[in-house]
Amino acid sequence: LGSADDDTIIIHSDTDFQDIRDTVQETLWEAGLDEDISYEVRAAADDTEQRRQDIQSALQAGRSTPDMFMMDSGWTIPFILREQTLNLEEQLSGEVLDTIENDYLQASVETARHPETDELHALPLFPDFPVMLYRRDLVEEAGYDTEGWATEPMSWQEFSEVVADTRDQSDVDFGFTTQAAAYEGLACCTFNETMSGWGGAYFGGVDNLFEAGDRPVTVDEEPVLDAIRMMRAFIHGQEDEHALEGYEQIAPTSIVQWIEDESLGPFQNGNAVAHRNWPAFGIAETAGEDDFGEAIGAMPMPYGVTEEESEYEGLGGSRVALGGWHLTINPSTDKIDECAQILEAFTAEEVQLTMFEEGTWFPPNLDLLESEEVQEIEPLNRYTDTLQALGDRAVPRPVTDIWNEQAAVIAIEVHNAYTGQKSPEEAMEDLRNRLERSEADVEDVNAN
Amino acid sequence: MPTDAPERGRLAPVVDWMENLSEAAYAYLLLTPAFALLALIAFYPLAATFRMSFLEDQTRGAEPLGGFVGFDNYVNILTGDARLARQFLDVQLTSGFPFVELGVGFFQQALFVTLAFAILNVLFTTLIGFGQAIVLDKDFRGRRWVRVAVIIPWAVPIVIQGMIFYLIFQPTVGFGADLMNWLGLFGSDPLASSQDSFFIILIADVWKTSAFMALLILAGLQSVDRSLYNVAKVSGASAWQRFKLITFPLVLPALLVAMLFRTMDAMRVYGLIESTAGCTTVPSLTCMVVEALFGGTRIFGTAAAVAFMTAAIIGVFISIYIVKFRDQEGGVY
Amino acid sequence: MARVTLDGVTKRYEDVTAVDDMNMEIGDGEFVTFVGPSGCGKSTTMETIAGLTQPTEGTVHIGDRDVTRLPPKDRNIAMVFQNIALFPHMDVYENISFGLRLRNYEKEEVDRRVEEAADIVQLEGMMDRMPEEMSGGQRQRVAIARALVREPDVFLMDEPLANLDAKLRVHMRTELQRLHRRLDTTIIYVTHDQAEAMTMSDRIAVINAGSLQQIAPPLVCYNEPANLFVAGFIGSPSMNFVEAEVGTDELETENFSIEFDPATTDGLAPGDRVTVGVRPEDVYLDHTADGVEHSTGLIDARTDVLEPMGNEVFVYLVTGDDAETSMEVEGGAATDDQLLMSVDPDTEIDIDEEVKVVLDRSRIHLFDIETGDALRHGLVEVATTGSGTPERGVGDSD
Amino acid sequence: MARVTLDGVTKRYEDVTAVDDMNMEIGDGEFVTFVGPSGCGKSTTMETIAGLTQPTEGTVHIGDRDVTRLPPKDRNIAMVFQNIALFPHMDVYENISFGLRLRNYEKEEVDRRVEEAADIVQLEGMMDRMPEEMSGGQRQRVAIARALVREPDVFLMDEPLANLDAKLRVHMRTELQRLHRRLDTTIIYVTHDQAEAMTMSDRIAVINAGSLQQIAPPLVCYNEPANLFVAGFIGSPSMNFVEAEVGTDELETENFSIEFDPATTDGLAPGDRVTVGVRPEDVYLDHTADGVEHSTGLIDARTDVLEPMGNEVFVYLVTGDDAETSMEVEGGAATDDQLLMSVDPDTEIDIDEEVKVVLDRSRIHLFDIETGDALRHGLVEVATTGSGTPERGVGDSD
Amino acid sequence: MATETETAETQSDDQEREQGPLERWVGDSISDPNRAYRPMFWLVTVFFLFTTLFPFYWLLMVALTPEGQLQDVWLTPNGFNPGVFIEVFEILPFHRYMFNSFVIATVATLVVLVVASLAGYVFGRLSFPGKGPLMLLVLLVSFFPPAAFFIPINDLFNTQFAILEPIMQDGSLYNTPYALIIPLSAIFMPLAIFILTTFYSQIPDGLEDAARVEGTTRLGALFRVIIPLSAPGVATAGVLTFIGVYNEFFFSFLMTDGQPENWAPILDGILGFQGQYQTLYNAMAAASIIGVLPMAILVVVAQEKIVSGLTAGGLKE
Ligand SMILES: Nc1ncnc2c1ncn2[C@@H]1O[C@H](COP(=O)(O)OP(=O)(O)OP(=O)(O)O)[C@@H](O)[C@H]1O
Ligand SMILES: Nc1ncnc2c1ncn2[C@@H]1O[C@H](COP(=O)(O)OP(=O)(O)OP(=O)(O)O)[C@@H](O)[C@H]1O
Ligand SMILES: [Mg+2]
Ligand SMILES: [Mg+2]
Repeated sequence: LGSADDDTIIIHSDTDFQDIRDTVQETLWEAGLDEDISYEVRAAADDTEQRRQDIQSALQAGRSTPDMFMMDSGWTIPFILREQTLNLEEQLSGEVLDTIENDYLQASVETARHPETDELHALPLFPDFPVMLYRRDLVEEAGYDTEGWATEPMSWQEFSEVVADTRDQSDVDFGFTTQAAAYEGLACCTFNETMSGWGGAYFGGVDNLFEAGDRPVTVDEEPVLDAIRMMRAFIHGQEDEHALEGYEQIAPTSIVQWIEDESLGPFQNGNAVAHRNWPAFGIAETAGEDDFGEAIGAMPMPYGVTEEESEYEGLGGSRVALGGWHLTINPSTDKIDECAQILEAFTAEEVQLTMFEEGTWFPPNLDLLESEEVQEIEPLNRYTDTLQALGDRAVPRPVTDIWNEQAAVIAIEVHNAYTGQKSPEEAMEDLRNRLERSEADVEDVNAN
Repeated sequence: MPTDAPERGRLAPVVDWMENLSEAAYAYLLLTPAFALLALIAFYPLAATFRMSFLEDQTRGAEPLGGFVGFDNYVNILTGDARLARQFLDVQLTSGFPFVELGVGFFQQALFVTLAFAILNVLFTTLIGFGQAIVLDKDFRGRRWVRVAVIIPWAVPIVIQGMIFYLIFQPTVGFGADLMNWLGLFGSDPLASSQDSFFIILIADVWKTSAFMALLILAGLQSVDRSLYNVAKVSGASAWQRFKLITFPLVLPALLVAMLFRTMDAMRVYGLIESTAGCTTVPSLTCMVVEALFGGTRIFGTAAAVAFMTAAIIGVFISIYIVKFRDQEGGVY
Repeated sequence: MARVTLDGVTKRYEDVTAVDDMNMEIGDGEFVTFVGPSGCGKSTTMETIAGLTQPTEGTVHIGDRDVTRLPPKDRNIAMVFQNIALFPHMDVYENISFGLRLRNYEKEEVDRRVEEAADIVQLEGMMDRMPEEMSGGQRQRVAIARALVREPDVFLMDEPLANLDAKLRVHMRTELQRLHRRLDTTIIYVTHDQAEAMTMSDRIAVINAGSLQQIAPPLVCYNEPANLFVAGFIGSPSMNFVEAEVGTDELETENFSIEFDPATTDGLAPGDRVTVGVRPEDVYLDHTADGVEHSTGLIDARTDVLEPMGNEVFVYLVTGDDAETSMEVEGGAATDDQLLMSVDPDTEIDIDEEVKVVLDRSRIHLFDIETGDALRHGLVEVATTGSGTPERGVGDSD
Repeated sequence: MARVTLDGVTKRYEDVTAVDDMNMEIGDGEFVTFVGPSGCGKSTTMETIAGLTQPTEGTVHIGDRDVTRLPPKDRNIAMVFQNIALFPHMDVYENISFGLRLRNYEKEEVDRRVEEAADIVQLEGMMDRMPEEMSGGQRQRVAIARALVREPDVFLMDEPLANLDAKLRVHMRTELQRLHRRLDTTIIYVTHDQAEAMTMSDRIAVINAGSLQQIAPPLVCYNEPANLFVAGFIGSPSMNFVEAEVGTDELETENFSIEFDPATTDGLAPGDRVTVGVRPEDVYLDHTADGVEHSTGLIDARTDVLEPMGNEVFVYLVTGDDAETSMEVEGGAATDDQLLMSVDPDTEIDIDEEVKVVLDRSRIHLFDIETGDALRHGLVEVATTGSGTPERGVGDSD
Repeated sequence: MATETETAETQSDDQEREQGPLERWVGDSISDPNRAYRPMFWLVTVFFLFTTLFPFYWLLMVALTPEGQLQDVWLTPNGFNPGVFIEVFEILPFHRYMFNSFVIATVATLVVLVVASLAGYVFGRLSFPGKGPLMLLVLLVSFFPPAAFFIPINDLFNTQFAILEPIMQDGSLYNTPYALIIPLSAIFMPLAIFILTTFYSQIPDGLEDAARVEGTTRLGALFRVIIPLSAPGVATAGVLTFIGVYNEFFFSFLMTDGQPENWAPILDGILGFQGQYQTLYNAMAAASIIGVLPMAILVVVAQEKIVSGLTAGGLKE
């Protein structure tokens, strides 16, 4: 009853990948892949959670197909830790490994390595990071010069003033829309990047991201609290006693029940000034010919404190959450060699470019964004400079084997703080306790 | 399907053999297919899961489960030390009645949320379902279409049911949030509030599952021997008395089955929550099981323990019905 | 006031007319029995009175109220259903007390009445049995008791005693009559038991194919049946019918003739054909016919079949010389050369014996051969015939 | 071979013993009727034979097979249920043909048989009615037809005619007898109708409170009842019972005495108390007693109630001078100073008249006052009494 | 509640099947004051219709709203795009998903009805030692969230069994319709058993007795008399099982890889319109409306079987 004939490699992925499969296959062959090796995409649900569960049950059951999995960079490490991926260092050629080591966006590669051995277990397929979109037309009408905004981050304070002012001057209802529902996205991304922009971290800086157990929990430090207070100012305004002073009320309260799709709505309908979202989605939906076109501007995420002001290395300044997807090989597959060859072919530059052209998947080698091919792609070409600027600012979430557990708690407590059910201090205090307990649990286990 | 014609050749010995079994042996024989299926799909997995609940969680490594830890997993769940986003039972006690901190905190207790949900749900679905069934039991033109209309919510998949209510209460999309806010019943972001979401989920579930009750009660109503109504009418029973003294007691067995399964289903509510407010906003017992199992962090031991705790709670709650069944004259238990 | 009046009541089902233009007035406190062949519409008529069935046409009055559209509960009736229809979920006590509990009677009153009713139907000590744990007759008695406990304006009883043994039935009959006397309730009753119909009723309503044939006191129906149907239906075994031609001073049947002066009867002239009816008990062996004042001449016959019944013997006779032994004996429905006679069990008589019989002329009925309407009851005028004086059953005589 | 043998069959429900150590052998092709008061265990016995109820103790044989544990379908029986039990979801045709269709009979054969049966029960043209669209009697006839189409070894019929009118009942009786003769099937029958029991059965089984009282040909049961219960149960109205003390040459009752020589009877001695039984038809007014050979002396009585039945009149007499008019008239169950007499309808008699009556001594029964067992039938030996010669009903006589 | 019931009940007074409802109404309302309740009855009916249908109507509005314009949908769609009902078949082979679900649900329903009928007969009509505990055991299955079965079943169904080798691709049930039919039958079994037990137990013994005397076996009586007479109950159990299986989510996800050609059920199809960041709500809405249609048809068909008062007229007791 299986659909694939026996020599075809089956990749567990999504419909987007399925749609571009033929072109990509061609390109792979052009890039030197053995003509006998073909692959097929099995599109699972597009929802990342469901895909993870799907993969989890396949690997748990030791199924031999699919042969390869496309995994979110946010949850690849747990699979690596559970020995459900193949160590690629033994499969890929040194040359390819070098390319990955040198050319690929390092933040991304970090999430594809075994945190203890540093061995590569997944091939980054594409990275992703959000941008701040804004209505350039409205902002300019309101009298602001947007020159340089595309690459030069501004502070949140300035941002809030600009947005509030623009909103008041134009007839839109909302200033800034983002995602703040109590879901993984809050923990991994929107709050993570805001907090990072304030120089805060969950576990004391970027060095402790991938190994749970013996690391400090720093969620109740001032930068983190400030990030929350700022958001409370955005949401509730200055009447809120926990609002950070000097920040305008710019976000609708509804953001606390919004995820990507809902939050885009008002902006897409011309009812918001600024909007934070993933570019492949946000830009595609708003900056097309039929939509707002050139009126949409993009800028890096604003910052709370500058990099210098930040206590931790690599934090502060404009920060964006790192997303993106990797490819891994199913350890139970009978076609390890073929899989490895496919992976190698995916590292070819033309393949990366094709993927961007066809599926707006950023090349893991961000330098390729400057290439001519990219410059021809509407409407993304208008925003490549912003996107490129983001690469260095990407902060990965602290993915460990217990990250999902921690993410849920983080989302709840941050959400509690956003909605005002708890004061920022209270929420972060509670969060710290929960996280410490969770860290201690792994430490116990590892000690055994 | 078994044949009954004595003349039929080949099956005859089997049929004879079956006919001559004692009542008990015959009963066990006929139960075999059902129990075989249940053993494979239910009893065996449950036994395996039960075993899992006594093993340690292993978040990394190839082996999903560690060594035997006795009741540790259960104890952790009860003391609120489990690795779960929301806790099973995390009550703040107060000195005043009802001795439990209600309000926000209340809606974040999986146990209480689930129980409150189940009780309210069964209450409303029973009342509404009964009303619907009575309407559908009448003969009137267009009854068939009304019947379809009443049953259709039951045919809507849970994800879609969730989507409908999720979108209705999405401030920029639907009208629900604004309407309820304007009425002063909900806050401005109901799907972000545990309390408001609880009621949204309740409404959504009552909307869908009343049809289940209606369908079963209707079947019960239609099995009532109509001549009994004639007797009752002549005896002078008013419509209400006929309902109370004839219809209700005769429908009661079907009603009890409907309520029993509705209770169990309501106590296992998950999909609807996941597709509307999310498990972090409105935690239910099953939410916890699912999150433990699929949350990404591998805590299978805990997950198994939560599942069994959930079953135990449902079991305790359900025992009310079992007592009721026993009371039931000619009842099934 | 619980007069029950049916006015042109008709009940049609898709393809059947169950009740056909029924007109009837049943007096307050009267005991009327419906009799008629199976499927003739007795139950349907009752249901119309009870309000369980809406007549297709016509109206029903109870007392002075038009109740045609009134729901059953407002008619103040009690009914024993032919199909018994006990509430399966209630025990005997609950079944019997159902109507009382509906009316919120005091517990003691309910208990008292239930006990009394249970006593009447001899079900003491069975109060907590469930219907399924009872025998057919016991169930029927519960159904009767359920009606008895009430004190309605009208009792409707549809074959209430069908499943009871003879003794219990006699007992129940007496009890019902007593009840009737005590409460002075109107009772409408259906039975297939002629004895029951005869002894209990003030009047009998004979129904056939949905329409009323005769409604009259039992003995009138017996002695002066309105038509051939009634004559044949009432009385068991049934009346003998023979076709005859009216002569100048006799009735000429195929095998014998009967002295008769057609002038005494309106509309009859010599040469007309009529149906002659005579009951088995009005046929006598010549030597036992001493008491018969107006007997016919001797009729030659041969005994064909004897049916001993304990307290009497039915003798199937064949008249006419050429008659073979009848192939068929359909109880009472004798063909033209058959004659059924009832004699004392002591009578010495044998099969295939040649006998001579006489008929009691004062008890011979004549019917129109086409319409079946009665033309004449008794070929001679006799002062002592029971006719015309509606004697009542046992209920009245003590 | 379809002998039916019950061996110590007992059926106990939680608190009731429905059938109590029943022993009975019913011959192949015999027609046996069960009679007995409501709730005595008739239906339960039938269900045991059918295999619908497992006896608590004892065994059932059909032919030579022990069928006690055999399922009903393998017993080759057909049954008419007291509660009719039509399949509500099947029309008349389907109901009747159910058993045949189960056995995969040819369509034509099924049609033929169904038609024949429908003809017998007079339900032609109702083949596609549903049960709920029929009258009570029609339903019962469908139930009969459903049994008739089969050709089983044993027919079990539990009050099959209870809801039919007199005429139809007579017709059905004849048909059943014809069928019985034709198929020579064993038939076990329950009825409350004495006439039915008397005329149809080869033997009657009288059951009381779950145990068999007598099984004998109808006239034997009538004339020589085995005990007080049978005597009182068989015959309608019931036998008169009077307590008496045995004197040296008479029986001394409270109000009159009867000539009797105790020496002629074993175990009776002067001074013993006995129950004297006499049937109403063996009580005569002195002036009509000409034919009675062995009459008693005159007994003074007063008429209390008259119950005219059409073909006879029941006269309730009160004997003894001080007797007041009885308050209660319980049909046949006379108290010691009551006596029920049946007379010709022509007899001139009035209420509250002083009369003299005699009893037929050859028809007087004596019963043990404690056990109720019959001691003697007829106080004089008469050659012509019907006893001992099992005359058969109409079924045999043509 | 009380008033609703009373109103509705009153309607049945003098209900006559052979008269047209309108004719009846006209006739009755003139002479019977009870007819005043009729408007109340319609009021209640309309209320139920509104409450049950409104969300569904709203779903239709969502479906008709073009993609990306999902704003302020109240009584009318935001835009009008009926083409979505065709698009859902173009984006995905949605018909195949429907077909899969339909086949799986039909087979599972049959299996459940037959197996549960046997069990229902036993529990409802026979008495034997251990009946109570066994019923409780059946019920026990429903105490557990489906997730509790997940890990062992996942292992079981991915295990390769040599005996299955000839039939199944790789000897495991994964990605076959059996992988759905078997567990779903078991999961919906307890409900069906309880429903059928209740209804079978209510059929009077007299009818079963009559059938057995006529020559059926005990099972024959079940299939020929008890089941037809329990038509309302059986139809209900069937409808509930069918709908349940048709829309089942958990095991469907577990036992197939979501590919239509691998027997993925309709829910996989509906969720196929969900993207990582974005959901094609209009397509999902349209798909589910289309997906619900077979169920509506089923209900119409099944209710023909639910004939009122079937037991009437059979018994005299
Ligand atoms: N299921 C039962 N549980 C308890 N007692 C029962 C049950 N079935 C019958 N009985 C009792 O057993 C006795 C015999 O019942 P059965 O039905 O055989 O009587 P019957 O002779 O047929 O009476 P009838 O003439 O009234 O039909 C009755 O007293 C009845 O109450
Ligand atoms: N629902 C119905 N549909 C069609 N015909 C019916 C319906 N109910 C009764 N009938 C028919 O109406 C006629 C009268 O029925 P009814 O029940 O009044 O007869 P009955 O006199 O009580 O007979 P029985 O003595 O057999 O009980 C019968 O021929 C019957 O078949
Ligand atoms: Mg009738
Ligand atoms: Mg009986």
